[in-house]
Amino acid sequence: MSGAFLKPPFENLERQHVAVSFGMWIFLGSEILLFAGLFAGYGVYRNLCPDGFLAAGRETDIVYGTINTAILMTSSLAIAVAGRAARAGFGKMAWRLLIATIVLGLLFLVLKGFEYREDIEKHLIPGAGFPLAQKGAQIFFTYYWVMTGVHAIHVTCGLIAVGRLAVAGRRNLAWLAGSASEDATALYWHLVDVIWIVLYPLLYLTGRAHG
Amino acid sequence: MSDVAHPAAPDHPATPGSAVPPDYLHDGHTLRSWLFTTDHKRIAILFALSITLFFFIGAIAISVVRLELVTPAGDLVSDDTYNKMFTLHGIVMVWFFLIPSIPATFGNFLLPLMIGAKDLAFPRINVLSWYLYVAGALLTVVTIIAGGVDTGWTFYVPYSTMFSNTAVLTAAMGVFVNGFSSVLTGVNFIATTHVLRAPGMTWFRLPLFVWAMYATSLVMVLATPVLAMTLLLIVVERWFDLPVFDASRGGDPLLFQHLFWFYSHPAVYIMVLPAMGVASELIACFARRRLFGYSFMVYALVAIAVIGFFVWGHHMFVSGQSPYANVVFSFLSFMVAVPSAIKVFNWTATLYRGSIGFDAPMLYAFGFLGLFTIGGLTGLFLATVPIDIHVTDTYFVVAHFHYIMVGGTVSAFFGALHFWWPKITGRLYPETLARIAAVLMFFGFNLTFFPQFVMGYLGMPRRYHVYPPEFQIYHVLSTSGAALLGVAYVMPLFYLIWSFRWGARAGANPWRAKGLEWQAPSPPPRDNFLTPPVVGEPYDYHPPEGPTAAEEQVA
Amino acid sequence: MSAWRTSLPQASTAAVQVDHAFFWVLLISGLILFVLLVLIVGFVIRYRRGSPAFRGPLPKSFKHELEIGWTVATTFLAIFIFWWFTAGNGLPPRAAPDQLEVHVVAKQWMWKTQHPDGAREIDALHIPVGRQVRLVMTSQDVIHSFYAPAFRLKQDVLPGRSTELVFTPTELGTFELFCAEYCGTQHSHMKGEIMVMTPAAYRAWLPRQPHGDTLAHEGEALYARFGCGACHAPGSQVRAPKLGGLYMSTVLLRGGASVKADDAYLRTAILEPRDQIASGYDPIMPSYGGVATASDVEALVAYLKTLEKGGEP
Amino acid sequence: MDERRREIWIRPLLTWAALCVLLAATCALAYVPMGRANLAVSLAIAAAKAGLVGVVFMRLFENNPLNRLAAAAGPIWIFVMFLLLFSDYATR
Repeated sequence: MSGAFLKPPFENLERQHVAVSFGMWIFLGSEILLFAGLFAGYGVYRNLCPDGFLAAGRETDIVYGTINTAILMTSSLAIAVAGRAARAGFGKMAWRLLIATIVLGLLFLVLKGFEYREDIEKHLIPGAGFPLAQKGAQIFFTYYWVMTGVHAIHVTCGLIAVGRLAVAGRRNLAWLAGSASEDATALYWHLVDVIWIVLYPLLYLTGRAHG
Repeated sequence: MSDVAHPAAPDHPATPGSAVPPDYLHDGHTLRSWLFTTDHKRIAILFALSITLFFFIGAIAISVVRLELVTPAGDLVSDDTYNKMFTLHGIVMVWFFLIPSIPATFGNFLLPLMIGAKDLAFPRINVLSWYLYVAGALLTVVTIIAGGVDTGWTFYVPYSTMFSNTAVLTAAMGVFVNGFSSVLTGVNFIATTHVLRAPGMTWFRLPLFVWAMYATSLVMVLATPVLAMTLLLIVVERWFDLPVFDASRGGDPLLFQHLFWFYSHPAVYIMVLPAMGVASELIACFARRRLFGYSFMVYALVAIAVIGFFVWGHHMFVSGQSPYANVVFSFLSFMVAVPSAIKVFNWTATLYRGSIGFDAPMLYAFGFLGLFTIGGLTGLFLATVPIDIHVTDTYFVVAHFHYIMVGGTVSAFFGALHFWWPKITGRLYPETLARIAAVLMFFGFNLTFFPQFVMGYLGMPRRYHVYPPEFQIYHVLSTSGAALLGVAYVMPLFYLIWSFRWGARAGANPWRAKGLEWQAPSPPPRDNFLTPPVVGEPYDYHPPEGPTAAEEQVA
Repeated sequence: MSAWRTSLPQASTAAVQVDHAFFWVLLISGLILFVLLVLIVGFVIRYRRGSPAFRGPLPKSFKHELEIGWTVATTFLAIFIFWWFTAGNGLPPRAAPDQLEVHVVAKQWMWKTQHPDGAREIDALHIPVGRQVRLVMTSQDVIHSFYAPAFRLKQDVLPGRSTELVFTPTELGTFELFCAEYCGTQHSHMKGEIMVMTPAAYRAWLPRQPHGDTLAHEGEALYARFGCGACHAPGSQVRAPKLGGLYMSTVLLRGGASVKADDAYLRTAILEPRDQIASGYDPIMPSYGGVATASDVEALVAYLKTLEKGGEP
Repeated sequence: MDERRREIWIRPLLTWAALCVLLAATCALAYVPMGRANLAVSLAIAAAKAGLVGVVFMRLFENNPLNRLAAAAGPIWIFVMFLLLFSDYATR
């Protein structure tokens, strides 16, 4: 059965698994540095304009932010258990959990959309009509839009990857357990969750205790 | 085993009873078989063709610049055109030639062969990486068609975000997309080196070229995404008018420079580490000598890659960065000089008691050694804060980085091209012509760039369309050197194409070199090796212990 | 073809230092290059293929001692050069008591300078020899760089921030001024001249200038034009901080922090008034970011610096 | 639910519960005025959460050590980046 999952240039399945998960980890390292470019700017400006950042931080919607954090954490749980189930031979359960992951991911994006609409109604887009006057408040919101936007693109890519697993796994439940793709996709999805876990305090918890 | 010539292996040593697989060049002749290939060797060829095209685009741009500078007045092209030309030269040469030059071509072709693997770990990602390069390259072509961009390759804000009215967006997006090509190549190389080494190929038996690729990949994977994000922020500020670096809205233009150089200084090592790997292979082979201090060479490569991340601030000594940060970055910059110096010493020591041949690849390697040394030593001037304050943003800096990136990397690129040409095509190039080109390149290069050190120290600022007439003699020398250099670059184009069709057949190992790639046929078949390669000690050109037969006689 | 430049005047104290450092680093790196060249050429000749030279294995002592030796030596040399030329000279010089402060505003593509008494120049700077000069520079648009090769001085000029150059000219004459940071289409035309004069000639030159106003006077006029007094004047209906004696005093901020009212603070207070709000006042002042140009802000700051305590505007 | 199924669920589910507790804690602590410590606390909790996801969900300690090396690279490089970046901003 292992032959079906083996791809050139590998000669045994175990080596291929090691390569795919290691390759994905290296890629995740690269992804972390992608966000590091944003964290650096956020850190510098938070240091240069603390008041603006604290004031602007209070304007984000903590309810959406917190619910979305919980949703992504739960989806992470779902795909983590899906992998364990697939490897233990519970293909059907693994497949259902993948669907759950997709549903939660979509829910995240939908809520994010509602949140964006609310932000736009509150004129929280830097430029004319922006409600806060403190220096740096507009820059906070630039980072808010870019960070959440880039993250949303990652969620979308993750959803496509998980969707691909679900489609392929539906036809062949054993494939989920044997293919290295499941592991790599799950790692990617977890990273999307980890990034959000870091974004959450930066964007939603900032300035809540002040003013 | 002493230095005895291997009997030249036949092109296709057919084992009885089995059909010989076709070599990779003849494994399918349709366009489709090339564009949808997953063979690392074919992808290397695709990359080689595309970067050659861009090399000539970049060369044409700089020809306009050098011709303009023959006279101190701005009489050949307008200032606007001049600015667009040096910008185009920088963007194309850095991102579409130098960064992929050795890794994406020779790295792609040789890494699996050198470690005894059939292919890279992720062949489909490898071809995706070429398509991303093409996408980025197309955006650059769109930029040129749209009238060009005039920000300089550094895209400094606020000029690029608020003042330039040229095609900054497509240029930045082109570099952004191309960045992912680097990242994917890097991921592929690191994973391949870890998991696909042939049995017996331990870490300290890897050829230094493989180590160099590994160190380069590390930089590609960890530095490139920061550049990608920085360019994205430029797009956000320019296109959506959201404040990021705009000082009038609380932003800090220096933050851009920090983020930009966080990538772009290590990027210099993306360009030069592979060249160091190539030089190590060539010098050991043509000196017929085990590489001196192999393990130090490895540590030095990794040290350069890592310390290279800590020195970016030396590009910003006059930028308004804190003077204390200047001192910190100055110190770290001096530290990165140490492993670079060790490498030069070890190459020199490798020549000791060697048996040195002067084939064209070795001439290029000597060129690399000399030019890289000068480039490296002038780095000491730039790491010294008071001197840097005077010479930064002058032709001194221009000369310094061209000595590293052109003198070093391009010399090594041509050395590699000649050395592995027989492996890639199965043919030998014409030796005499190649030697002439190599020597011409060395002299042309020095004539072009040495005068730039002098005029830089005398105060000639860079990126100047018109300049004080007292500098004219230096510019005339420089331009005439560039003409020689141009001839030296075009010559190989002709004789290599000629040899591809009419050159003598090479055999598997024309140089009697010791790397695993020479155990495969030339050109190699799809799966590289006909029989599993035999792994020995690296650079086993000369016995490490014990006297040779000749010495025993002397005793 | 005109004269060929082969040397650069040493027109400031910094120039002597830089040339001194340059000479020594050149000597050290030249020696290293020379030794390497001798070794490489020597080996190439002696060990060319087919020569009768001895080619046995390396002596045992050769290996590690040599490698460790040159690693340590290179490290020490690098640290030594760093310590010698950067550690001591990397930081800006101390201010002299008779320092001459000149304000420089860069814009695409010209240099505007203004002397303390108001003398203004474009693409030129006259300074007396032997007296320490402090240039306070800012840009109205993109990043420029003030580069005077004869003084071996360079400093980027940034929008929204001021940067400084402190130097002492030591030689009489006319010297080049370049913009060294690429700043757009006519970057290479953004040049000027620095005229170093005797102190007497400088004193004679000053009053003959298209004498604008002193920076502080100009600031006073702007103070009136922008109507700052409507709120900041002592008898005003609106409660706003008093400005007399504000410079270099300690300001209590809302929230308990305190800050020293230096140049940067005053500049921010005009451009971004809601950034740091003085304790006890409402954040009602509008930003003058889009109203006052970079040179206006410099003038206003210069004016505020002249106000004594109690000597309210 | 048989024994094997429970085994699959138990560790991830406990981790998820811990993540939820941490989320509630960080959200509540954000409203407690602690001055500059607010940021430190919320980032420390974020790091703990990220660590839990990494170790349990991403099985960082069950797979080969190579993956841990790759996982460490990102945070280490971010640390260096901030250290040198603030060598400028903190002394300007």
